[in-house]
Amino acid sequence: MKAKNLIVSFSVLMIAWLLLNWTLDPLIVAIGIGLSLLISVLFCSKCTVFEGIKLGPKAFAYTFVYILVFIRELIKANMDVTKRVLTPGLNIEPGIVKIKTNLKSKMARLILANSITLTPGTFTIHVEGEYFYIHWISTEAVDIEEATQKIANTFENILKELYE
Amino acid sequence: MNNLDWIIYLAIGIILIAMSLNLIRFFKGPSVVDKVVAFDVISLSGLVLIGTVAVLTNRVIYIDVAIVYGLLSFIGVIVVAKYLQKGL
Amino acid sequence: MDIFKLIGAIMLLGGSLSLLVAAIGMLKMPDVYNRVQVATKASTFGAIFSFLGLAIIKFEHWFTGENWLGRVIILIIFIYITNPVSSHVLMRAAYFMRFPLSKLTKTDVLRDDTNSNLLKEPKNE
Amino acid sequence: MLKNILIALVLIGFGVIFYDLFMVYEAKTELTDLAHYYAKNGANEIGGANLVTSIVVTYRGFDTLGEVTILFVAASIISFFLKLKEDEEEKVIGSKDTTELLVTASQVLVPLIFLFGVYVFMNGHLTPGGGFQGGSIIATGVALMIMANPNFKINTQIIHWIESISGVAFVFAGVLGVLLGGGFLDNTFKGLGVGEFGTLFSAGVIPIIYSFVGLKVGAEISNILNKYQKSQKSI
Repeated sequence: MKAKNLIVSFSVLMIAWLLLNWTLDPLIVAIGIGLSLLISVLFCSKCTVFEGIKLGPKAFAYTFVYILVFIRELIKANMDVTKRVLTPGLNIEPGIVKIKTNLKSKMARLILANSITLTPGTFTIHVEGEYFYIHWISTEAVDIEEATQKIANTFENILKELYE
Repeated sequence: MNNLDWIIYLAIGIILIAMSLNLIRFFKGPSVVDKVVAFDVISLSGLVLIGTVAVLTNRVIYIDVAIVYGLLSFIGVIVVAKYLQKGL
Repeated sequence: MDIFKLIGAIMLLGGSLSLLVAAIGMLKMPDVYNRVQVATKASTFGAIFSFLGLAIIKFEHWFTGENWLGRVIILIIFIYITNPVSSHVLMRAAYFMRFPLSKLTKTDVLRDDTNSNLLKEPKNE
Repeated sequence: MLKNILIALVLIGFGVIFYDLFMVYEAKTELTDLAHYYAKNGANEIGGANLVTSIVVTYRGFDTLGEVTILFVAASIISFFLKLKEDEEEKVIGSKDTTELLVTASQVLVPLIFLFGVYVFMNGHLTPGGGFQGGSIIATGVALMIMANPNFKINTQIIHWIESISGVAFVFAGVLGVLLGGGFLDNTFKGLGVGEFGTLFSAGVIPIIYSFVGLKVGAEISNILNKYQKSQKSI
């Protein structure tokens, strides 16, 4: 598990270095390899962020699925916000509800919370164990099961394929 | 090439209007959190302005400036939130 | 190449309109929580969309010369990670400082759970 | 109502001030004699695309050495005056103190911030960055780590090692300039050349010197942050 952590962290840093420099000059690539190795050994020899990540063609494909779904939800969210803001009068019904998630991996939970924050009408306000507290601008369901079904299920199913 | 620049200038005008509307909330905001959120949105708009200026003047290095500015605004918001909660 | 400039400029315009929506939402919404909610969604979308537009305007530099695309991708990933997190931290601080919720609020599960000590309190010694 | 009018007046005042600034502003086009010399010969002599870097590191290298020393003295004095309590007890963190999301995000972001800081000070001669800026960015990453996790401990030993080694290496590079080049902190060693203009490996030893400056500044500011955090805990 530790080696996997190091490999993932190293490749993330290396990709960032190549994106910043945008060249394949061997000297720059060599400096990037050394630097990424140093930083990932310094920071990620004990870190638990990338634990439980799945590597392989299936996970790679699901990354694209996630990005597409996320973009669709982001655009939907902004149509929703624009409609709420530009129609006269306040047609909101805010409330704080609780949802339950089964995800264990830290990174998956961060991505889930960010996705909930950026999708229509919902906002992660507090995280406590397996429960997420959501501020919902138009409360449609108070029950845990129903709220989970409505808010988190699309992303959770995709993230389950990416992390275990 | 220059005939499409007016769209970019229009976008700059809209962003400036958005920034001044946020400034109203910044001065008026009943609570301190309102002010911090207004500041956050203003800095994000400023980020887009920096990017637009980078395109207009053809200088790619301004995008680096935008990255550093975004980092600073993120850290600033977190510092204020921590301070509000219990004192750093 | 002109078509790319047109697409990029229109995307930039859309992003700036989204930022304007965020500003109007800040003025219109009744309490802190709804303001943060609206402003975060609209401004994050506006910034990401505008930067994509700026990268597309510079399409001819993507593979030669100056590095526009790489830096813009880094910036977009950075905004995607940081902006929801900073708003989340701020809104949490507001909630635990007991800023009042708007009168329209229907339900507040978190308040009930906090009162019944379901949440872990830090131990004071 | 009065408050709203006041707000409007303040906004209009800002508008007037900035309008004046914007319209009256006129760029200076004439260069002074010294600036003329730098602009004319800087690129050829030093080989850096960012002329400011050439001036800071080479023409006014002593000045930079002094600035680094000032920062070092400031860090020492701060750690001297703060009352530190060296108890290593772990605070119990409730879920109200810090959020899990911020901890996760900081664990992802801090390595990226460090990488970006190194990028900034290695490209100091090409972009508007440099040693001091890169070091400050690295220290920002340390500040983020401290804020996300109250129990976070920095290994002070490593920081002191990095600081001393990079300080010594900076002076050593300057002395090498006396031996191989034309004087203290001269960047063009004989037989090494200045490299191709505008690439990462140009401008002689400027990237190397700036890397040392960046490491030293980052270590010093991280040290100050660390000391402040320790003195906070003891209250």
